[in-house]
Amino acid sequence: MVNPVFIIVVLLGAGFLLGLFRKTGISLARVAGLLALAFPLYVSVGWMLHFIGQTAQPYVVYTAGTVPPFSINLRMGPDEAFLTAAINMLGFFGFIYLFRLFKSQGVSTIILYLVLFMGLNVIVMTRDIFNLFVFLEIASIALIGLVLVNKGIDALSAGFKYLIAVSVISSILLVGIGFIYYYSGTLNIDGFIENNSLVMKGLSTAVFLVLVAVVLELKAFPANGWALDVYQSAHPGISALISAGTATASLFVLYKLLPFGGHLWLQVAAVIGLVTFVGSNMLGIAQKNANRLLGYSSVGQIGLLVAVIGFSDDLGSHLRMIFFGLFISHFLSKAGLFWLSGMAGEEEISKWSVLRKKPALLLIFGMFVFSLIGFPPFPSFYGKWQLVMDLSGNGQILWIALILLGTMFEGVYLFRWLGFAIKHEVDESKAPDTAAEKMIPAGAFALLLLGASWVSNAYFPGAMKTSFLPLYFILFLFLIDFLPLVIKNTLSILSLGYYGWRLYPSIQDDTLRLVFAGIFLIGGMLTLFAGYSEKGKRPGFYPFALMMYAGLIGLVEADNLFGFFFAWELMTMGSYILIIRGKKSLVHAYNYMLFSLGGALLILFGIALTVAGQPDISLSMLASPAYPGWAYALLAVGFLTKTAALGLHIWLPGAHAEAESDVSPMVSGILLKAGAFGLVILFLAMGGGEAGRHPLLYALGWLGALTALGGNLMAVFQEDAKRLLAYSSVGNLGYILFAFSFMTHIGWLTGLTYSINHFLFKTLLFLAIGGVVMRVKTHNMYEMGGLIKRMPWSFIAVLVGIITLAGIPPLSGFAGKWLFYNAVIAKGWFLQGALVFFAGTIAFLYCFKLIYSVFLGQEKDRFRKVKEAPVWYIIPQFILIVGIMIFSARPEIVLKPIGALLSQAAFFPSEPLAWENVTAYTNLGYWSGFNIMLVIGAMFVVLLGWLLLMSRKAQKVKQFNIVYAGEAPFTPETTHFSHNMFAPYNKALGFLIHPVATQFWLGVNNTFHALAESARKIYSGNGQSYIIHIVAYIVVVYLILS
Amino acid sequence: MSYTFIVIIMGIIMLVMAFTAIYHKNLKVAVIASGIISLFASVIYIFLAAPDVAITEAAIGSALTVVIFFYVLNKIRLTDDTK
Amino acid sequence: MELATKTGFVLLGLFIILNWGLIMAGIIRKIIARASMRRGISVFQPYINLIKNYSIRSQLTHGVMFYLGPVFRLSGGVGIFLFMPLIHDSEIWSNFSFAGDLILIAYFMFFGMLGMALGAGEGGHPYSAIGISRGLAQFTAIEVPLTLAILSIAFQYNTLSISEIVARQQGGILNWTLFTNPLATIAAMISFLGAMGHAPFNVVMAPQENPIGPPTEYHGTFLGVLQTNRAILHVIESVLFMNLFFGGASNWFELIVKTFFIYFWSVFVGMVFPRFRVDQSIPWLLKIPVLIGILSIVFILL
Amino acid sequence: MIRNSFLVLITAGMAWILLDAVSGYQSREYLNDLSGYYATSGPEETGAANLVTAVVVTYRGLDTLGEVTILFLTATIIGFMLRTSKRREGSVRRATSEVLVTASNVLIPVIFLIGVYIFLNGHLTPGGGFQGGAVLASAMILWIMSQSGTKVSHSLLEITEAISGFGFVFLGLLGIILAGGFLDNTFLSLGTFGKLISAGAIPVIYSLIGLKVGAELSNIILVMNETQEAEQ
Amino acid sequence: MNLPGIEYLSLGLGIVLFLAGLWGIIHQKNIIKIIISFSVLDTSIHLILVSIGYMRNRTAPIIDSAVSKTDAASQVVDPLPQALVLTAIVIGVGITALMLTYALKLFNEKGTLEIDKFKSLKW
Repeated sequence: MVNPVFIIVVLLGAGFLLGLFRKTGISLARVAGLLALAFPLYVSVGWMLHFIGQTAQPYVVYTAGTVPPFSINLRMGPDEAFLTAAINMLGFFGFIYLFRLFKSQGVSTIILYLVLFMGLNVIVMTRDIFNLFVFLEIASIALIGLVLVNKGIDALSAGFKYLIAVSVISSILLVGIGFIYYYSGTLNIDGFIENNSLVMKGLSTAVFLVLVAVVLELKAFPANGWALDVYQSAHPGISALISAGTATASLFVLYKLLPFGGHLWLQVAAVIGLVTFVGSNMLGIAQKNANRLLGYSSVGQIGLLVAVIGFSDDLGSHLRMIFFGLFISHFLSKAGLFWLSGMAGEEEISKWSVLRKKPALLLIFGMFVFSLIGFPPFPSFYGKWQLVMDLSGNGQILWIALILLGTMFEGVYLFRWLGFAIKHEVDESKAPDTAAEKMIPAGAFALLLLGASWVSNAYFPGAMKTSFLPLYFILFLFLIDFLPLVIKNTLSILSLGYYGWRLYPSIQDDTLRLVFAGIFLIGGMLTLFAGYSEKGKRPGFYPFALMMYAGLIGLVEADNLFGFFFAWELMTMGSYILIIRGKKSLVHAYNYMLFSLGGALLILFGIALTVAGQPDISLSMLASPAYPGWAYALLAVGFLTKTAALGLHIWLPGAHAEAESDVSPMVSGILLKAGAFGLVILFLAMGGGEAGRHPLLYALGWLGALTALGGNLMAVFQEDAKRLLAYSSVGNLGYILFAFSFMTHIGWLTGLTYSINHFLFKTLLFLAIGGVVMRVKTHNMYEMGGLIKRMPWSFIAVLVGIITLAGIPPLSGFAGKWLFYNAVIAKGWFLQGALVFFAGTIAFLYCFKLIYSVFLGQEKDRFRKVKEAPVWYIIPQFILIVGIMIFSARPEIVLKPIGALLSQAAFFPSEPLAWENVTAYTNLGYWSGFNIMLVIGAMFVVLLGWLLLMSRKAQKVKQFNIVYAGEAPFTPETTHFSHNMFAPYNKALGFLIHPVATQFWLGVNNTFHALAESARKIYSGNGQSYIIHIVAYIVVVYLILS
Repeated sequence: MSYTFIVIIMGIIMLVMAFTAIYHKNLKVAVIASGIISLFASVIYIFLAAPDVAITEAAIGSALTVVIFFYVLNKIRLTDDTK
Repeated sequence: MELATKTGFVLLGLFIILNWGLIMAGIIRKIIARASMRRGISVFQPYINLIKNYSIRSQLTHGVMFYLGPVFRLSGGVGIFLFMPLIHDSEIWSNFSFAGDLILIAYFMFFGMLGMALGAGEGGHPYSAIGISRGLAQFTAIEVPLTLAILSIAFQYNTLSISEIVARQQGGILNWTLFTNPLATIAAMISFLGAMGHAPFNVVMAPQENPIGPPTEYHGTFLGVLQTNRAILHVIESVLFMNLFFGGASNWFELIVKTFFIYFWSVFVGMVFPRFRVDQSIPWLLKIPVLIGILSIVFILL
Repeated sequence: MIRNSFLVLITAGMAWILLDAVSGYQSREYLNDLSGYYATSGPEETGAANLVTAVVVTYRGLDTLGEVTILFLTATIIGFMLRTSKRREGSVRRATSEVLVTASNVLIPVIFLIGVYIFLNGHLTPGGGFQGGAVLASAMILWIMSQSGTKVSHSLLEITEAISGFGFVFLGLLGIILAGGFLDNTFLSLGTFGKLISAGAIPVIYSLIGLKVGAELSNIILVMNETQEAEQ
Repeated sequence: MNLPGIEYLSLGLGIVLFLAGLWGIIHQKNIIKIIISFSVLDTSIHLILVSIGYMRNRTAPIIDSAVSKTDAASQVVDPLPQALVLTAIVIGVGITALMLTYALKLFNEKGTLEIDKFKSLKW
C-alpha cells in the first residue's frame, strides 16, 4: 500500500515539470500525463482492494510531522479509497478520451488536467476545512481552464459564469470557515464534530454558510444555471469530468461536513437534494440539447445522492450500499454518456440516431440510459430499491413519492432520447467518431458498469439476490450476435426449453404458476419459431427477446418481492427494445416505456409500502402490508399499466400494432399476461374470498368491465389489422381483470381460462395476421381482400382464432364465457356482467371485419401473386390450434388442478366447480366441453356430407362471374366493402370511444412540458442572474431554517 | 485607543471608496478606488498586529491587482461602454 | 339411453321441428297476405321452394368458405336444436341438453351467424358484406336486453339449466316467468323481435331485397340448406323463449301452439312498425329494453 | 424596479445572515488550543521566529502548496487563453522614455534583491515568499515597461516556474522520507533560533515559493502585456 | 467616550464592505465593475478574518526581542487566521486575474462588457 500522499506528489510534480515542455514535447507530455494518472489509480485501487479484503486499516497521513488539529491531515479509509479509485479511474480513461484533443491544445491542458485530479483526490482525502477550500478552488479553476479547450463565445461565456459563481460561493465558504474557526477554535473536521454543538447562534450560522456553500457547489436546483451552461458548452470529455469527477468529490465533501450541522442539516440536505432531483429532471423534459440535457440529468442525479446522504439517519447501515448503487451508476453512466455525446458529435438529441451506424455504441448508450433510471441488473436498481424500502420503513412516504416522481421525469427525457437514437431517421452523411481513444473509455466504463452490477448482486444483502444465469445467457447472445440467425434462434428456443425443464420440478405443484410459466415458455418458443423466416442476422433481436422472456419467467420463479420486481423491470426493458424495433414504433415504444416505467414505479412504491423496511421481503408479505390501502392500490394500478386497463391503455395499440410481425404475438399474447400474473399474486395475497368485499376490487371490477367495452368498441373501428387485434387485447385483458376481481373460485377459474385462451388465440391471430402483413406489406385491411385463395392456412388459423375469441362453442372460448356467466350470477355483479357481455358481442363485429376484410370479399389485383405466409409462421399457428382443440375438448386437464389448488390452498374454498368425468357442474349449470365437441363435430360432418352429396356437381366459378352475369370486365373495378365497415355503428355508439384517455394524457404531457418550458426560463443565460439565484438561494434557505 | 479614530476615519474613506468603485462611471477611477480600499485595509492590518498580511495585501491585493486591472483596461480601449 | 336410440329420437324431433317450421312459415305468410288484403301464397309454398331448390342441377360455388357457409349456418340451427330440451320432463325429447345449459345455446346462436357471414363474404359481392355488417351491428344491441333477461331469470331460478327453468315454471300459468318476472320477459321479447329479423329490425335484409344480394349468390342446394335452417331456427328459437318465459311445453301440441304465438308476435309487431335504420335501432335497443332489463334484475334482487 | 428591490431584499438577507454569524463575537482574551500550540510549540518545532511563516510553510504547508498551485493554474490558463490568440508582432507603440530605461536599469536589480531578501527572511521577519514574489513581479513590470516593444523570452520564467514548483513538491517529499511527514521542515537542521540559516527547510521552501510566485505573477503580466487581444 | 475596540470596527467594516461588494456583483451590469466588486468582496473577507484573529494589547505573532519564546502564548495574536488570509489573498489575486482575462476575451468576442449580452446559452 502506497502512502496516498504520493498521489499529490506525483500528479503535482508531473504538472509542474510539464511546464518545462510547453513548447515542445507534446507527445512526451501526453505519455507522461497518462503514466502520472495511472499512478494514483494504482494507489487508490490498491487501497480499495485491501479494504475489501480487510487487510488494511484506515490510514491517516500527517503532514508537517505534527498531529492534527495542528497540521493538516489526510485520511485514506474505505470510503476515500473507493471514491478516489472512482475518480482516478475517470481520470485515467478521461485522459485517454482526450488524447487527441491534448495534441492540438498543447501541454497546458495536460497540466490543468493533472492538477484537477490532484485536487479532486485531496478534496476527498483531506480532513481540514480550509484545506478543503483551497483544493476546491484548485479543482474549480482547473476545470474553468479545461472548459476553454472548446473555442468560441459559448464556452468562454459559460466559463466566465462558472468562474464568478464559484468565486462567490467560495467567498461564502471562506467566511463560514473563518467564523467556524473563531467559534470552535479548530479547522479540523473530526475535531469539530467531536467537540462542538450548535447551541450558539453564531456558530450555527457559520456552519450554515459552509454547508450551504457546499450544497451550492453541488449545483442545487434552481441556483445551478452556471453549471448547466458549462455542461452544455464544454467539450464532452470535460463535461464528463465535471459530472462524474468534481461532483463525486463535492458529494464526499458534503458527506464529511454534514455532521457539522447535526440532525437538522441531514433533513435540509434531504429536502434540497430531492427538490433538486425532481426540479432538475422536470426541467429536463423540455430540453433538446444533448449536453445540456445531460447537465440537467447530472444535477438531478447528484441531487438524489445528496438526498441519500441526507437520509443517512434513516438508512443506517444501508447507507453505503445505497449510495454505492446510485452513485456508481450515475458515475459510470454519466461519464459514459458525455463521452458518447462527443462521439456522436450531435447536439440535438433527435440526431443521435447517428449512433445506429455503430451498434456497439448504441448498446452502450442503452446500457447507460437504463442504468441511470435504475433498471436491473444495474447497481442503481439495487440502490433505489433499498433506498425506497428503508425510507418507507421510516415512514418517509412523501420522500419516496418525490424520488419516484423525479425518476419518472428522468425517464421521460432519457427514453425519448434513447428512442431517437434507436429509431429516428438518420443523416446518411454523418458517422459517429469511433476513434480508438474514444471507444476505449466508453467501452471500459460500460464493462465497469456490468462489473458493478455483478458486485451489487453478489454483495448486497441476502434476500436481494437473483439468479444471474439468464443474464449470462443474454450476455452470451450479445457476444454471438454476429452469428447467423438460425443458430441464434435455435439456441434461444432451446434455452427456453431448458429453462422450462429446469424450472418445472420447483413449480409443478403450484398450478397457478405452472399455467403462467407455460404461457411464457411455450409461447416464447412458439413465437421464436416464426423468427426462422427472417432474413439476415437480425442483429440485436435475440438478447432482448430473451431478456423479456427471462423477465417473464423470473416473475413466476420469484419467491420474494425483490426478485419479482427485478424480473418485472427486466421484462420491461427487453420488451421495450423489441417493440421499438418496429418500423414506425418510435412514438409507440416511447409511450409504452413511459407507462411501463410509471407502472413499475408505482409497483415499487407499493412494495415499499408493503415491506416498510422489514427484512423479510418474501411474497407473503403482501398479505399484511404496512399500509394496506395504499400498497394495494398502488400495486394494482402498477399492474394495470401493463394490462392496459382503460385510461392506461393508450400505449398498447400502437406498440402492439407497429411491432414486427413476430414480436406482436410476443408482446400481445404473452407479455400482457405479466400484468395478469401480477394481479393474481396481488389478489391472492389480499386474502382469498374474504377480500372479495374490498372496495378496491369492486372498483377494479368496474374498471375491467369498462375496459372490456372500450377496448372492443375501439377495435371495431380500426382499419389496421394489427391495431384491431391490439385493441382486442385491451378488451380481453379487461375481461381478465374483471374476472379476477370477483375473488371467487369460479371467477378465478374464469380469469385463468380467459388468460389461457387469450394467450392461445391472440398469439395465433397475431402470428397469422403477421404472416399476412409480411406478404402484402400493409396493415390496412381494406387494401386486402380475398386472400383466402392465396393463404388458406392462414385463413384457417384466423378462423379458429376468431371462433375462440368470440367464445363460440365448441372451441375453448366458450369455456370462458360459460364460467363467466356462472361467476357473474354467483357474485351478483349483473350490471358489470351485462356490460362485459355486451363487449363480448361487440367482439363479433371486429372478428368478422378481420376475417372478412382480409380473407374474403373481392380479391385485389395486386395480391394475385402473393404467397402463403412463411412456413415458420404456419407451424406455430397449427401447434396453437392443436392446443386450442385440446383445451376445448378436455378443459378439465387444466382447470381441474387449478380448481383443486384454489380450494386446497384455502384461497377460495367455497363454491367450487365440480367435475364429473368430462362435465363441469356448478350449482347453477353444467357444461361438457368434450360432449359439445363431439355432438357438434358429428353434426357438422353429417351436414357437410349431406351438402356435398346434394351439390356434388357444383361448378367453381370466378367471383365476378355472378356479379357481372358471366361477362366480367377484364380488370374489374373492385368494390371491397371494408373501409369504415361499421359506419352506422359508429354513428350510434361512436361517442363512447371519444379519446378521453388520450386527451387526458396529452394534457398531462402538455402541462408538464409547458411547466418545464416556463420554469426553465429562470436559466436566462445571464451570469449575473445566476449569482442572484445563488444569493437568493442562500437567503431563502436561511429563512426557512430560522 | 488612539487607533480607533484613525480606523473610523479610514473606514469612512473605505466606504466612500467602495461606493466609488461600484458606481463611478470611469472604470479606471473605480479600479483605483478598489486599490485604495486594499491599501487602507493593509494599514488596518498593521493595527491588527498582522504585518505579514499587511505587506501581502499592499503588494499583491493592492498594487499588483491594480496593475493587472490597468493592463486589461488598456486593452479594452473603450469609451462608450465605461458608462 | 343407448346412443342409437337417442340419435333416433333426436332425428325424429328434428324432422318434426323442420316440418312445423315450414308449415308455420307458410301459415304466417298467408296471414300476412290476408291482413294486407292479398290472396297470398299457398301454405305449402315453403315445401315447394325447398324441394325446388334441392333439385336444381346447376350449382355454382366460389370456394371453400362459400361452400362451408351454409353448412355452418345449418349446423348453427341444428346445433341449437340438439342442445335444447323440447318437452318438459321427457328424457327422450331432451336431445343432447346434458352437454350444456342455457349459456351454450345463447352462444351457439353465433355459430350459424358466423358461417353465414363468412360464406356470403366469400361471394365477393359488397352487398353481402353490407348486410352482414348491419346484421352484426344490430345484433350486438339486440343481445343486451336478452342477456339482462337471462341473467335475471338465472338469478331468479338460481340455475342456468333450461330443463330446470322449465321445471320451475310448472304448476299453473301464474308460475310462468311471464308473470313471475314480467320485466325480463318484456326485455327478452323485444330482443326476440330483433333476433327474428322482422321489422322494425329488418334493415339487415335490405341488401338482399335487391336482385343481387346473398340469395342470388346462394342458390340451388345452398339456398335449400339455408331455407331448411331458417325453418328449424325460427321454431327452435321460439322454443327457447317458450322454455324460458312461457312455461315450456309438456307435450308436442303445447309446443306447437306456444311457438306459433311466440313467432307470430314478431311478425305481428313487424307489420305494425316501420323499419329502423341500424344507427337508429341500436340506440333504441340500448335504451328502453336495456332499462327494462336492468329493472328486471333490480326487481329480482329486491 | 422590481428587480432592484429584490436585490435589496436579498442583500439585506445576506446582511442578516452575517449579523447572525457575528452575533456571538466578542473580543478574544486567550488563544485557543490550536493557536496556543502554535505559539508555544511552534518555535521549537519549526525553528521559525515568525509564527505565521511557521504555520504557512509547515503546519499548513499543504494549503500553501495548493495556493501556489492555484497561481500556477491561473497563470497557465491565462497563458493558454491569451497566447493562443494573436501576438503583437513587435510593433512599437511609442518610444520608451530614456529616464525610465535608465532608472529601470538601476532599479531592477535592486528591487530584485529586495524581493530575495524578503523571502529569505520570511521565517524571521514579516514577509516571505508571497510578498517577495510580488516584489519580484514588480521588477518584472518595471522591466516590461522599459523594454516596450521588444519580445521577452518566456523560457526563463517557465523554467523558474517549473523548477521551483517541482522543488517545493520535492522538498515536501523529502519531509516524508527524512522526517515526520509530508512538508515536514525538520529534515534540515533547525539551526540557531532567529538566525538566517535556521528553521530547517523553511527558508528553502519559502524561497521556492517566492520564486514560484514571482515567476507566476510575472508570467501573467507578461502575457497580458504581449497579447493583442481586444486591440483591433 | 467609550469607543469600541478596533477589532469591532474592522469586523463591522468588513461586513459592510462584503455587502457592498456583493451588491456590486449582483447590481452592476459591466463585467469589469463586477470584477472590481468581487475584489472589494475579497478584501472584505480578508478584513473579517484578520479581525477575528485579533486580540487586544498583543503583538504580531513573531518571536523577537519584544516577545519571548516562552510566553509567546500570552503575548501574540492568533497567527492562524493570518496564515489563512495570506493564502486567501494570493488565491484572490489569481482569480481576479483570471476573471480579467476572461473579461478581455469576452470583450474581444463581442465588443461589449455588458453581462446581459452573453446569453447565447440558456434554458
